[in-house]
Amino acid sequence: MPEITYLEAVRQALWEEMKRDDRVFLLGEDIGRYGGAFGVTHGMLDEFGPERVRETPISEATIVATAIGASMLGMRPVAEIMFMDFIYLALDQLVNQAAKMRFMFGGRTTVPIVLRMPGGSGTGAAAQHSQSIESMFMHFPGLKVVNPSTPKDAKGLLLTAIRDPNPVVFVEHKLLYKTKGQVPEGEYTIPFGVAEIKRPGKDLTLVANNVMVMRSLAVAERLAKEGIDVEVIDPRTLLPLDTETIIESVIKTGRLLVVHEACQTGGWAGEVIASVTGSRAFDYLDAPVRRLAGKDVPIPYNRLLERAAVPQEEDIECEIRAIVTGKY
Amino acid sequence: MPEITYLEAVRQALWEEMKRDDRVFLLGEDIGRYGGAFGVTHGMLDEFGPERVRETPISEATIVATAIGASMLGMRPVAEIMFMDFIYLALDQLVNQAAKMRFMFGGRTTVPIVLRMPGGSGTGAAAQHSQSIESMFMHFPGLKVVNPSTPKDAKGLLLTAIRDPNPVVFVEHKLLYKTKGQVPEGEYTIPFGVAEIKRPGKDLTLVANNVMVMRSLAVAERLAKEGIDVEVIDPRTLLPLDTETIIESVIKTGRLLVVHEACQTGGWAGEVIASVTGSRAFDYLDAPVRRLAGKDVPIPYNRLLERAAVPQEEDIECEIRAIVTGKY
Amino acid sequence: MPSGKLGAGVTNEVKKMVVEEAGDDLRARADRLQLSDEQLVEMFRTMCEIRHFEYMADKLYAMGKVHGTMHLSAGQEAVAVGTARAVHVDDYLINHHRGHGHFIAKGADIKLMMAEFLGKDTGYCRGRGGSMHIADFSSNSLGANGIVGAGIPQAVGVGLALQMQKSKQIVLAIFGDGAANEGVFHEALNMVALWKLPVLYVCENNKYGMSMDIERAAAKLPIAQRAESYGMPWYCIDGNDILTVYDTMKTAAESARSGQPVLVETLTYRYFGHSKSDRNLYRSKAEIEEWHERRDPIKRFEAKLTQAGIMDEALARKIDDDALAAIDEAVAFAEASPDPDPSSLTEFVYA
Amino acid sequence: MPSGKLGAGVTNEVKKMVVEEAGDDLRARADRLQLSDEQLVEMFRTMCEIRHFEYMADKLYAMGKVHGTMHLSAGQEAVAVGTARAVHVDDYLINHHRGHGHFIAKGADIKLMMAEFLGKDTGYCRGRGGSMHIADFSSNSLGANGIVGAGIPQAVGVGLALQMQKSKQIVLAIFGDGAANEGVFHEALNMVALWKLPVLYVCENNKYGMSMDIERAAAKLPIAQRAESYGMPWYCIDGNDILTVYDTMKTAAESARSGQPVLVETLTYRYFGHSKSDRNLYRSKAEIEEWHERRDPIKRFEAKLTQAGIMDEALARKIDDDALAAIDEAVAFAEASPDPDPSSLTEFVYA
Ligand SMILES: Cc1ncc(C[n+]2csc(CCOP(=O)(O)OP(=O)(O)O)c2C)c(N)n1
Ligand SMILES: Cc1ncc(C[n+]2csc(CCOP(=O)(O)OP(=O)(O)O)c2C)c(N)n1
Ligand SMILES: [Mg+2]
Ligand SMILES: [Mg+2]
Repeated sequence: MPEITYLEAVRQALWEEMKRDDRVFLLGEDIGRYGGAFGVTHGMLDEFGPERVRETPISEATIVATAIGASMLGMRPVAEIMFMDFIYLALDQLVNQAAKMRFMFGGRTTVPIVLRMPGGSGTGAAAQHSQSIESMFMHFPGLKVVNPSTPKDAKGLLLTAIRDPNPVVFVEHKLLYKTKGQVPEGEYTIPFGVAEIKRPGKDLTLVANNVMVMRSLAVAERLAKEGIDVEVIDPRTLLPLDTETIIESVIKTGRLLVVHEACQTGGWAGEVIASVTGSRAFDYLDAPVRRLAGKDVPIPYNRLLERAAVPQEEDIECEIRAIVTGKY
Repeated sequence: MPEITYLEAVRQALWEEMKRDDRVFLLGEDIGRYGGAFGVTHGMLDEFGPERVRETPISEATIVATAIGASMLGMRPVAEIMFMDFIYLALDQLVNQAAKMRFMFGGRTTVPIVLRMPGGSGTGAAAQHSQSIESMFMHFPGLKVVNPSTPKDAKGLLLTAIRDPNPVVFVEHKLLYKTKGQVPEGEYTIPFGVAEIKRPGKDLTLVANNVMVMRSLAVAERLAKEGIDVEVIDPRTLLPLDTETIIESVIKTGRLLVVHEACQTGGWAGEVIASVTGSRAFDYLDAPVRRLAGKDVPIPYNRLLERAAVPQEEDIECEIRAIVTGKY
Repeated sequence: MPSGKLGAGVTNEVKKMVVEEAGDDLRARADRLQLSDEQLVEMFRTMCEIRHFEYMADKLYAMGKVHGTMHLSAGQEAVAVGTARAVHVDDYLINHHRGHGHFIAKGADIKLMMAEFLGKDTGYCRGRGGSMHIADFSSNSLGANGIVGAGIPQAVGVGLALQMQKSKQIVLAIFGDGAANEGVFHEALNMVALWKLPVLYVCENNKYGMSMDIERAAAKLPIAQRAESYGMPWYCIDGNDILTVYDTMKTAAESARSGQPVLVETLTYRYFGHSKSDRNLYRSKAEIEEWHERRDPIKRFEAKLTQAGIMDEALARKIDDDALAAIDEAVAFAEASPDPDPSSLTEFVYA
Repeated sequence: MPSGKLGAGVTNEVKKMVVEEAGDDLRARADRLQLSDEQLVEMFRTMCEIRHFEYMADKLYAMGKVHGTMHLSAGQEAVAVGTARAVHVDDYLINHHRGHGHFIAKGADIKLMMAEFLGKDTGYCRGRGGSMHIADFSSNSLGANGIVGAGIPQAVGVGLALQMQKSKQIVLAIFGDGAANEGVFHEALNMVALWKLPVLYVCENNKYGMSMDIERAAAKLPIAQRAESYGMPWYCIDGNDILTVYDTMKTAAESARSGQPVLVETLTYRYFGHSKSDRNLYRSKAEIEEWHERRDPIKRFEAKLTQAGIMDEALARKIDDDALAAIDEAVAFAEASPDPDPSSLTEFVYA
């Protein structure tokens, strides 16, 4: 299998799907010559032209509304929101409109749009360009929320997203763009609602998303040498959320730790924990279920503060040790 | 103590604070002669004049931005968002701006604004006028989230909100406006972050907000006759959240049920449950911790469907029985 | 050439809300517009139907048969019918919260509308949407909206799709004077003008946004002149003179079809309160009567049709009676219809 | 009377981005504007300081000393200085992401700015904000913004507070050509015009919003003509001729102070890429050189000052060297400053 970056995987999915289906088109700010703030769509303007790689004025609400309107006429728009933090400007269109339309209209229409948006800290972009708000979207029925952590998942899930008849929020992470991984030859898709056990283990179930999957796996490998066997699960899609895989794992390990970069209060760890502690897995729990998440602060500019604001490998390691040794 | 409605309690707080502090002013749509969609500000235009009861064009983002700008110059704006669902239009101003400003600017400014907004279903207003999204605001550090269930709490908490130096989201509920309750004579405030045990009990800890407090209390009284003794806790403010009171209660009862109207997935029940199951209370749990929440659907128009979308007394009763009898 | 003025600021008249209807007599005008007597009479009939639908809705509400709110368009019938007849039947419609008239004018089945209004499973939205969210995708009615102004930018997407699909259809997007103050109005008008999309924007200026007099909400009038910021042609016309509406919309629709979007402001008036919570404290009885007496779109059209001998007193009454009968039938159908089954609650959240 | 044209559409010139600077010679003009030689020289000095600050920022970034992004304003110095000198020192400033120049012109301490830029605890925002969020409340600088256009509506609130407090101050709100396409631009301009607030909006049109040429983003130019929708006076001027900027802003500021808000568009150009991620693929070398060679605001001002005998070659060099020295000092201060203590992370979330 060829090795490519997460960024290339996203571009490949867009590229191949635009070749396959001419209803698919891209819209967003600076996605043409500039290639988008992170270069994801670089080269696509020359390949597909300005109609299908449509650059817009700086009008986020209308970018999303444009995708909605076009989708109701059978198009398959994929909009890029340059930074996840900007989606607030378009949230009425996403939540009051796209997410509710099919239901309000009695199932008589669908709104097949995809909104790609990079989230996360680590680049010194400060409070308005670094937030992780994937948890928020889970609270809006009608939406689907995708959040890949590897090139393989990114490509397979994006193809599924574009073909899905519902509005999909596709969350990318800035720090993952340059990470590499193997991707299957040829076309493949990855279904929504199917978590992947990135590393099997028997002592503790660790659920994490995007960058935290990478960090958790690194820690898990280190701890394995000491005989601490951590099972790392990546839900891959937060909505629908594959609670079964997590519950099964907890029944096996008896311990649960959820790790995410998003601020702890109101973060998706709460959803995972409530699903587990309200389930049959409750009787198998040997230890308090814990979460390790971003501090409840806006992301600071300074490098040291920024680093301290979200879980790092050492924090994950320390939290795992505390749980397995029962010390906290 | 005089008995007044929840609506009158909100108006009294606004009225008295505007009398006391001339930096306080109201802004919003149709809050003058019309008195607001629910009549909360009725009569205030005549009392305070159009400068301090300022009606705006239909421009939600700028209503919130106007409050922010004025607050930085020492004013104390209280903005009315006619329906909670409309806040999405102003979320950039509320989250990227108001909530983050103090932090981004190194503590050199404060943004003392209050946004009042009625949420909730039950009036047949359908999907775009009935949502309960108080949980969402908990995920935004820098904000405070208030959610009173009685006239007494509404008045005391609103006074605290207006005097708080931080941006406060003050969530009202349409179905509570006409409910009556006793309110202390004279000025009083209620601190944020202090839950109230609305009914003490020993068999199960039930945490609920706004309308669900009323419904849960009714059910608790009925079940008391059968010897099922439910402790009903109203957090009153979701951010800050008084987890200590809840944890203490669970340590006493060994059982936890969280009830809210907001959609279950991503709802604030997850936050409460994660806080409890990650705490010392874990060792005292005798039963899976459960949540009873709104279905994951937009609010439907039809009366029967609308009723079925959110927890009713019979649902609460049935869930409590299931937990105490261990049958689910 | 439409009788509405292109560009030129009719500000003063608008400020006074006094817009004289075009002088030329009905017959001559109808001939120029190539409208047959049958078509004229059908337009009258549809206006009557809308009027009766709205009064019936109000009545049903008063009878406690409606759970929810509603926004009635009685008084604004000429805008709905004049516009709908000026565009093609397969053109798209993006409607707003005060949209009953536009749906009926576009040919919606009033039975299914009434059923939706009463929240029945036989309604256009299976009882899930109600008055504020009626849609009929089978006839390219893309739905009303409960969020003021939210449909305005969606029209950009519909127009863009039509352009990309090389279609000859246009999209008609309706909104009110108050909606024109939402930010998306600006974003959307800039984009449709920039991309030359087949969009016809119609601003129904009924003088108020809820209780807010337009003069307290907009820094400069008419609303339509805002189109100049984007180099877009605009009209501000008497929205209660159906032929002026028809005439202007014909021209505007053809412009949109050829890739030049247009903004048309129609001056009209709403008879009922804004919604159920309205106590009409912000406007005078005299003003309301003035519009009923001197500017009612149906009375004015009826008078002209009879003057021109196209319709006599008796036919007028019959048409009106038939319209009312049709509404009664719709109510009967709706009331006989079942509620949605609560067990179907979670359907339609996802496709 | 300012040399910029009031109202009248300078569209064509703008489209070609060719705006001739006012002809009259410096001396006469300075006299008319009552600007002393000292003031003129100070303006030149400040422009040099801004220029050096931006080049130093770029250099520090290249040296890997900056963690984060930045938006440099080199090339736009005349707008910042001409505007800042035309308003009162205690007037309020709402800045945007490309705001270094405006802060310096308003009198910010470049040491504290540089410290913030390097994320140090001694910076204006204690290292929490960085380049995009510098604020100095002690001097009524209400802060820059990372969200394009977000400051535009906040100016409504500042203006409203000033009006309610019966203050004689105004608020100056800066934004770019791209920001003018955000919906809040429309909402805010309507409100300041409607409420007659003391707001002076300055649109720095540097021809691009990131990589988006203004002609591909706005349906009609100049941006400033959009003010007519709200009955607001507007100017579109040569933003690289500092006295044209000063002159126009004087008039505009007084108008705002008297309750008539104004929108001024300043035509200028950014020398550096949009931000660190910019590879300048969307504009030609020739275009960039053209602006450097023929329209540089500092060179133009320097030439006039020397022609007019207000400054000689030697003084000019000295001023420039002093400015650079001041920047070096700021860098030294910043580099010697401590990082914030990670244990203080959660401070400042709440008051
Ligand atoms: C975003 C938003 N803000 C406010 C409202 C409440 N509201 C419903 S209709 C209305 C007035 C709209 O005025 P206009 O656009 O003129 O339409 P009209 O009702 O006069 O036909 C308001 C304020 C809403 N539904 N959505
Ligand atoms: C709401 C929002 N959309 C997009 C961006 C990304 N972005 C930052 S600056 C910029 C260009 C702004 O152009 P303009 O307003 O002309 O200012 P300039 O950078 O040219 O000075 C863009 C698109 C952002 N920061 N905020
Ligand atoms: Mg109106
Ligand atoms: Mg620019």
